[in-house]
Amino acid sequence: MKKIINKPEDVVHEMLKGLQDSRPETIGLIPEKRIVYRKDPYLNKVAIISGSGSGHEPDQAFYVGRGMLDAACAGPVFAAPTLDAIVDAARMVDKGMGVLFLVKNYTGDRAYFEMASEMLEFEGGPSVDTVIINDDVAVKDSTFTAGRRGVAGAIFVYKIVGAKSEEGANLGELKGLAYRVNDNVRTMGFALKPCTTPEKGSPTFDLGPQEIEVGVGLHGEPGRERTTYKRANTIIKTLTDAVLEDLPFSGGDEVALMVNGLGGTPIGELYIAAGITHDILKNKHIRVHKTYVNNYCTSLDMEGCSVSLLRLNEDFKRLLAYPVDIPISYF
Amino acid sequence: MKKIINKPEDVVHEMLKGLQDSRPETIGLIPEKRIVYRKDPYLNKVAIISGSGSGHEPDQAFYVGRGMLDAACAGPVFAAPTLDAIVDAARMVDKGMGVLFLVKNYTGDRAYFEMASEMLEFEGGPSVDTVIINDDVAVKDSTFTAGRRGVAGAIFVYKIVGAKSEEGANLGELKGLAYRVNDNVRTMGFALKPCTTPEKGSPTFDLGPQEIEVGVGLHGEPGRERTTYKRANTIIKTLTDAVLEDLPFSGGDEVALMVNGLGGTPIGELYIAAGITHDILKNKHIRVHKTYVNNYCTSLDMEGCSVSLLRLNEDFKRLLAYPVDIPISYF
Amino acid sequence: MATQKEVLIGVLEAISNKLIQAEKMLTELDSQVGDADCGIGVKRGFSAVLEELPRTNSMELGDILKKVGFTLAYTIGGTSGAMLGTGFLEAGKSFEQKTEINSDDIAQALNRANTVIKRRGGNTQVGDKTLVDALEPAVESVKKSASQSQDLAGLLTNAYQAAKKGSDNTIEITAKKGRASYMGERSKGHRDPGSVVIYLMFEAALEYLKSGGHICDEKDNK
Amino acid sequence: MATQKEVLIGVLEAISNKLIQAEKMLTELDSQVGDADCGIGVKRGFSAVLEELPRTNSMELGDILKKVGFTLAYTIGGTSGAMLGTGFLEAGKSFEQKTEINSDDIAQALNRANTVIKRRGGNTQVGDKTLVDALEPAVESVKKSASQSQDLAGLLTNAYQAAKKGSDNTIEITAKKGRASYMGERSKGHRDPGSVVIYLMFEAALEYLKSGGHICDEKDNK
Ligand SMILES: Nc1ncnc2c1ncn2[C@@H]1O[C@H](COP(=O)(O)OP(=O)(O)O)[C@@H](O)[C@H]1O
Ligand SMILES: Nc1ncnc2c1ncn2[C@@H]1O[C@H](COP(=O)(O)OP(=O)(O)O)[C@@H](O)[C@H]1O
Ligand SMILES: [Mg+2]
Ligand SMILES: [Mg+2]
Ligand SMILES: [Mg+2]
Ligand SMILES: [Mg+2]
Repeated sequence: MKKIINKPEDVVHEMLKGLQDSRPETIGLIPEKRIVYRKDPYLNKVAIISGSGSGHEPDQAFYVGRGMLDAACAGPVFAAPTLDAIVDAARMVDKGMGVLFLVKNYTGDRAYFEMASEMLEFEGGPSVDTVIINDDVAVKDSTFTAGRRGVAGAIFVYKIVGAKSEEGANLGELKGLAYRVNDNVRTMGFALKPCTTPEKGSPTFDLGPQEIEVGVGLHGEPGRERTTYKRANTIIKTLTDAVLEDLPFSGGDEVALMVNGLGGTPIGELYIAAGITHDILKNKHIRVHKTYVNNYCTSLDMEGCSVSLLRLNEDFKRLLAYPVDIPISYF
Repeated sequence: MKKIINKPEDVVHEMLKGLQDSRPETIGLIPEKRIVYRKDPYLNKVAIISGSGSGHEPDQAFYVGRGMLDAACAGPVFAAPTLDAIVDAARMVDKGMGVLFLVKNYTGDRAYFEMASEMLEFEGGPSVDTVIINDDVAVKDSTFTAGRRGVAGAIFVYKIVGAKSEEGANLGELKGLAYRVNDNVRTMGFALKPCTTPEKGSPTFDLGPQEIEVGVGLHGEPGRERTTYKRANTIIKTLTDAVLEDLPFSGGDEVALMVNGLGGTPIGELYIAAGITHDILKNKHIRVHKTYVNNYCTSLDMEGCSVSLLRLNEDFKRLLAYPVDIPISYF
Repeated sequence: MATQKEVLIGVLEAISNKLIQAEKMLTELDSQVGDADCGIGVKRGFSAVLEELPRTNSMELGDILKKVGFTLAYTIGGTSGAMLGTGFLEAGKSFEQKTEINSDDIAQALNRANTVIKRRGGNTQVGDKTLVDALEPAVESVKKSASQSQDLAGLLTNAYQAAKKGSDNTIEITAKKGRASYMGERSKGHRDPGSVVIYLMFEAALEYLKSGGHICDEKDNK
Repeated sequence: MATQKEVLIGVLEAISNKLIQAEKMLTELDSQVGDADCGIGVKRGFSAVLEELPRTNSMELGDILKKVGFTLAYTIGGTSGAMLGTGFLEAGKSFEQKTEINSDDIAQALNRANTVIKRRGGNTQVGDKTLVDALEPAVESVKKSASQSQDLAGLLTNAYQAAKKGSDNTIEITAKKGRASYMGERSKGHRDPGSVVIYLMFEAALEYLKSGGHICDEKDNK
């Protein structure tokens, strides 16, 4: 395994240190707890916190800032943030209007956020509420599984809910909004190449030289099927169709499209995928209001991408356009 | 080879199509010539054009827009943009104040831009001038080589010159400014893993499981030395020291730092590198005014990164902060 | 004769060492059905426990277990950390105020741990292919042993065998909870790593006892 | 008896076919010292030439060469495209106004091509490990043959051998121009791909002539 790291167990700390070094004015860090928080003063808003295992960068530490998250709890690579970090973060960023936890649906993350909520209630702390994000359509039969996973659609939830929180909405309103975004977003991804976690040092799953995993999870969990490699038109159509059928989206809908890279796939290939999805949507008379193409929610160095569609309303459109000041940006 | 592509020979066209589909309001495309241009109306400015082989995305088609480039000529993967494209692009975006070509120092690119300039002079066309960017310190003895390569430092040149062009500077002023930026920026990179070009379908060079290429070029050209893999602290110090010694930078300098991913390396690792460089610079009393960490100038799916430092003055600082409206962005 | 506290700490040490050694195997199992980090997380958690244990000498029995629970919940991060953390925490709560415990107390503590773990997992049931598949049979076995006033060696032997058998059962079934459930049918044929953690704990306790770990038997306590 | 134009088109076709077939070998050589695309670019360029050639029947000799030059400069993109494009363009310019050419004209055209290529490359010299290492000796050889009034077969044989030898020389030297120069000493031991393109062109022309490609010999033209 060759990576730009020192000791595997220091990866998360050193990454967060680099983040704070790079954005000293706006980003605070509690290294022992891996809590990343907004340093700029803000008041009269509900605090928005998300957390999950590391390895999905820029999700979510790099989305901390005005217009998005107020704090992020970073777990070890692919492992949930720990109990104490969640509890401390909530106490730290609360401005008296309560805290909303935005949690992607994974058993571990849910369990820790639930434990944290119980502790905050028991020991006294800010009022907290939790919204579980589960936009992944790959896991089909959700009654026989841990349920749909939360994947790249989470970014739309952070973005829209974060913007609304800046407008002063209360905890209940934000919770309702988060559920509405989650209800209107669907995602499916695939992997060309598995990822390698620093501590394991070898790929988390095996994929033959001509195999792909369709519907892969954010941690390399298997998806709908393992199949042979196909050209982009075919793969991207599979993803887009799965997303379209699920909500379902239909002609006349206005959507935001996100083509999300899984970490190891170059931008150029993501734009090839975006072009293919645009054609499919045009054919179905679905209007793309805005296209988001980049690495938004990754799986370390996994190669592949996901396609997300969010059905829009005027409220969503306005909040998507709300300016953000977050560490991940080009200029 | 598994990539999100259809036919290898269609990669560049399909990528640019995806770009235009995704930014229909601001980006125009002439597909046959692979010319990407600004669609928003602008006047009274010198037009800024860059061009080079594709495969370095977001460089440079994704930097076309207000505050940066007015057009980009995309060549085939790793091959210079062709003569006709450069000539047509210059004619297209000129607003009567002339055109500045910003060209990274590669024999092929230089030769085509030179041929294009000759043609425009001969056949009549806008007045053009060219600045060659050569920030790569890896190629040491430049009298015995094609000279230093242009690498990620080019992005600082586009950014600063693009901003200044919006302020109405003339061709001569912009040329001078471009040279000043180039004179104050230095870069060195390394590769953990070579890239695979779509048409070749296999890695462009071989790197053993424990080898790295220090000073690698943007097309997988060899660098200073091939050595054994070392931990991040050691590798990043090698890069940073080479950059520091070259200008040289010294205590009291104020700099912009860019840690640039080569395409296949996740954001998290780039931030580890950024943290290491910050420590080195702090030790030397060099103040980092702003840090840029992302994939700015890549080599397809190559793994690795480069470190660039730009010595700042007040003018550069102001122009770096000038707002841009370019396709590559998160929100 | 060792005190109960010394025994508890000894058992916790034995469990920690055994699970740390199992790192590779657990991660390997997790890479078949999960995200290949179970061993890494368990090792991180129980290494932290090993560091804490020397500082627990002055604590009550229940507080020692709670400390272990919090340590796991604070360090593992993975689902196993939430579940094992919950388990030790609840077991500790069940020992609250007690300075001496007997088999019934052990059965009660394990039962409480199992109940809350199942709730925490989103209503996990035996047959879902999780650590509950090993834990619940072991708990039932301990309850039975306690009601029959079996000695600790016998109690642990039975519990271990029940847990091991429960873990074996996970191989042939389809996961319905946790990360493995995303595989659906494809999860068949692989053993659940969390279930291994459970039987290894009982195995470690048993080995500690057999190795003459100064376990004070029931009679001493009465 | 074929016209000069037919011969020229035939030779260009032969060159194109030969270079297209050399794709893999050229790319392989370029992956040793460059960016592994020389064959890909050359194939793209000469495939485009093959498509253009049927449309050149009505053109002057010089314009045909210019057309080839522009086609290469419009399609290859790599350095080889700029250099070969420049070469054909300048050769074409040198034929301007001519409807019949002789060996001296060929020598002059090649000389002009070589001169401008060297300027375009940033003052490339023999010994820099580029296509100039093959081209310049070939040009010198053609000049000599022309001055000695050798027949076309002899002229081409000598030119091919000179180019081949020049290409062979690139193996042992260190690159000072182009992408390979970044390798410094490490470029030693590898043949320059562009130099292969040059000798293959002469080889193709020679083979075309020998295969009875209806080359009108010198005397016919005088
Ligand atoms: N809903 C659940 N209830 C109880 N135990 C569970 C549940 N989901 C998963 N587990 C246990 O967690 C184990 C995986 O632990 P770990 O690898 O730490 O978690 P993660 O899936 O978060 O990486 C599984 O082997 C299983 O025994
Ligand atoms: N300065 C130069 N002058 C003449 N020929 C050159 C020069 N630099 C490179 N070449 C030729 O170009 C060839 C490489 O062509 P190609 O692979 O298309 O270029 P690139 O390096 O742009 O990918 C080299 O083998 C060499 O013969
Ligand atoms: Mg995990
Ligand atoms: Mg090239
Ligand atoms: Mg796991
Ligand atoms: Mg090349």
